[in-house]
Amino acid sequence: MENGSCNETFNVFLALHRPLSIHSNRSTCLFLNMDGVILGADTRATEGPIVADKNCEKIHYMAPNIYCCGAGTAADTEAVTDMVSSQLKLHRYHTGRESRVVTSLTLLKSHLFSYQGHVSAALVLGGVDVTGPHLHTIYPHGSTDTLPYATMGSGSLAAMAMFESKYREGMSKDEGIKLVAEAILSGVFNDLGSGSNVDICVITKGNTEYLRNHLSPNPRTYPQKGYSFSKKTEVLLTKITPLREIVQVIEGGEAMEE
Amino acid sequence: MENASVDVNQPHSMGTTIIGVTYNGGVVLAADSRTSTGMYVANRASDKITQLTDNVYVCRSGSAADSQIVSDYVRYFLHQHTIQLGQPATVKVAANLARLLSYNNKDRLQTGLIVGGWDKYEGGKIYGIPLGGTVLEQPFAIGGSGSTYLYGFFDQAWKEGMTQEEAEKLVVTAVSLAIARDGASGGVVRTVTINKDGATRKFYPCDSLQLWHEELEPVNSLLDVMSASSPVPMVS
Amino acid sequence: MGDSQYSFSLTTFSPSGKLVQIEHALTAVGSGQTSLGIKASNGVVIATEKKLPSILVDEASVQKIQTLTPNIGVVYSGMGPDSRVLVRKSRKSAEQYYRLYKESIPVTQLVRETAAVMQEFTQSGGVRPFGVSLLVAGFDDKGPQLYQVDPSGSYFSWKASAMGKNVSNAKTFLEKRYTEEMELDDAVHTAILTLKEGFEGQISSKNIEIGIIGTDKVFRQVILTPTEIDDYLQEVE
Amino acid sequence: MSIFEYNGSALVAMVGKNCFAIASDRRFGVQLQTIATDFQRIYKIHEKLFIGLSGLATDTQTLHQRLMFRHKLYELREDRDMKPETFASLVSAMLYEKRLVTSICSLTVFGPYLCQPVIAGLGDDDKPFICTMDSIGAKELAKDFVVSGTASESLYGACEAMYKPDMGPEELFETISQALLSSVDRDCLSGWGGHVYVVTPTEVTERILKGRMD
Repeated sequence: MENGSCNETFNVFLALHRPLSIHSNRSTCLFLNMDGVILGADTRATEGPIVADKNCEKIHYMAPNIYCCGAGTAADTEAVTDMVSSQLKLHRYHTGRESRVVTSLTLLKSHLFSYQGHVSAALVLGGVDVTGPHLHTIYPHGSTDTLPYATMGSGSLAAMAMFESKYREGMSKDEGIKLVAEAILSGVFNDLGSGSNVDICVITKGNTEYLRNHLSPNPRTYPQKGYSFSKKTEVLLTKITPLREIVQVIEGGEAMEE
Repeated sequence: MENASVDVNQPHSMGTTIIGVTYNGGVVLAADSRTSTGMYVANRASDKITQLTDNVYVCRSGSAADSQIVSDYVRYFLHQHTIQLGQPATVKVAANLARLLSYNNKDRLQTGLIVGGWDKYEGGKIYGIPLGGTVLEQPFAIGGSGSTYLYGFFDQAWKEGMTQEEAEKLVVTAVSLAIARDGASGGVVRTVTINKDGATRKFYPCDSLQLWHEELEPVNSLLDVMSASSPVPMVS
Repeated sequence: MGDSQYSFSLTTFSPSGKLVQIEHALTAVGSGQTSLGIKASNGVVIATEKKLPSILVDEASVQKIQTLTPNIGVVYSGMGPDSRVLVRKSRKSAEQYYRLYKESIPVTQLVRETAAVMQEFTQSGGVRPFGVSLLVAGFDDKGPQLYQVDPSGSYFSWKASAMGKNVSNAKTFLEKRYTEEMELDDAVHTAILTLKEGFEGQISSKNIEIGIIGTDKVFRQVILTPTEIDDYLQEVE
Repeated sequence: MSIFEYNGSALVAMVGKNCFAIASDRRFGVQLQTIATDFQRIYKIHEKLFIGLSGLATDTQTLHQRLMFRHKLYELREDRDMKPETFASLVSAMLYEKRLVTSICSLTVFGPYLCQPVIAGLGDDDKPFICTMDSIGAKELAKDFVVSGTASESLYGACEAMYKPDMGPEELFETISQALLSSVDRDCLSGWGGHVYVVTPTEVTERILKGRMD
């Protein structure tokens, strides 16, 4: 995106903002036998060509029964999902009922539409409500789709290839998790914008399982011994400030006079 | 991402084929099912025929976001109108609401619509609402990127006073012709038939469509392409 | 409140230095149904009587105890409609706090915000003070807390308090029964006993409401099933 | 040249065992011209909470002033210090506020703060917390180290190689200092010495490092 396929102004805009772009494949959902939705995402966040975060969380909480995967500019996906989840919470207090997926969908799309694509959040919204399981995709301009399986982000092509070849109707929960994990992995290994671990979120009627780092195909390793620095850093000035002890004031003896 | 073809940040739009025709007793609306972002097919089974009321539907083309929000508003206004009136809204009212929104926001919207339906006063009606917010009452209307391939076909094939079966056959043929020639149209054909008895939705999967000049049989595995007899898929 | 036609405040000082509107608001609270709260060593209970104007009203449709955040609940005495406005505003400001800090709002802060709203309505143009007093029960890092907020916008932290029609009897009763070591279960028991003081008619699970918050920091409204409340009443006899 | 590179900066924070360190370079320049070599980029919020601001110096100072104001207000209102996590959320919210204003208006309105903060603090139970975010407030939490500024690319490399878990304060100081100094040596826009804070539950050690002056 940064390399010239878009016009000059847009380039400047990106350079100024340096958004931590989450480009990833986040994918999903199989209407399971057991009536549920599975969301998946990788955990890489990038800033241009730099890996900014190796283990970020891209599956955002919307409501106890609704979660949302976000691709695009990290600050936007985070802000927009947080904002809508708070609106949903207030709405739940007022109505005393479980939130519906369509409510979240409408809130998200109308916000994104009003910013005409400038809030760059590409979302996969999934959840189970009183009307059953739902899966939607939401594009930055505010259009939405409803599908039995969906992918978003830079790894979406790789993930969609897996879904297109292996998705069947009425898969079981375990088959579903396996397929979603495979789809994410195909992004992790074949798309440069995706990487690190696989997060999964399984939502069924009355139950949500968030499997953080369900798979870690690329574990973090640290040097065992580390470096021994032959030459110590030259310190010009040292100032040590002892921190005030938190003293428990025990009352007793003379009482304070008022 | 040198190749802009899969830039997912492009607006989500529907290079489309949409059609509405009248027949004696009602209307038939039809659309393909491809939604694309650049060259990537974002949804191969989308539904571009959206319900507005029990007796009015709309075919959407152009920016997906814009056409969705316009039809959401029209539906909302029509529901209000229906409650206040105490009877179903006419197709003309629906078309006029869509036109007002399209016209008043023409500098911000990229969407062309075909509104079609049936009401007891005027029977089956088709209204085309192209980009600027004009409204045109037409015996048939075609829209979207695929429509360029269909004008001549419709001049030849559309007849006054067709039966429902003839009309349905005509639109499915037309959409399949456009799918064959237009890269931005594809997938399946979806239709809705609206007449005095209500609305009936139909779905024609891609393997049920007629094959046109040099089109290949749909296959489940790419390996089958190699063994296909005719037409020759790839001549090296 | 700007240039509105009613940009003067309806709450103005009388020559004796009183704000009569606020005193009237307190009278409205005083004639409302009795509510009370008790802070126990490991939690807080709030309770209220729920007398309905007619037996024909569906009692399930009336909720006098409300949740503000997962760990804060509230009950009112006075005018129900006014309380709903405060509940809505409080929930909203709790949510705003959460969105800013990603941390749930401390009880004192929420009480302060709510009290500020009530104060604003004693000074702004074109409005009248709220005809309610609130008892706010919460549990946060600072432990169990119970606050009472009045129409003037003043608020205090209480070990146990009561308000509404039966306030003096209830307070006297609470003063007698309250101990620092009291645990939540005893507090619920005491709350029901206090409500029974001066309760007109037979007390039952249908005409009182109870909310508790314990060390799990989750406020639960009407946790007691009819049978459970009946059990407590049985012990009372 | 990006406006982020106008003044030049290098910032890094690392986690040790019950302690953390945050370090910056000391240069303040205008493009390639060095103006000062005793510039303060790391600010103390309270005894166990520090924020480093890289990027355009004018914005970092404005942002710092606003953050101090908000933190003092919080202290007065709530009678307690902010937890590092809470403070990070506040910074994130303040940065994102500026995002939406710019993107809706076609006129040039004041844009985002052109800086990338690094936050480091000791939380309850003396658990170290570090985090960084971009100029529009996308938080990035890390268990090991975070970096920002014009030298961030070399800092990533140095820290990836030198960091190991559970270092004590002394070893942590040596590691962060070596990482900082070696990284700024490959960045024209930052350097001229270093400034390191090592914070343990009992004391804060502030050191000025000697570095190349070219």
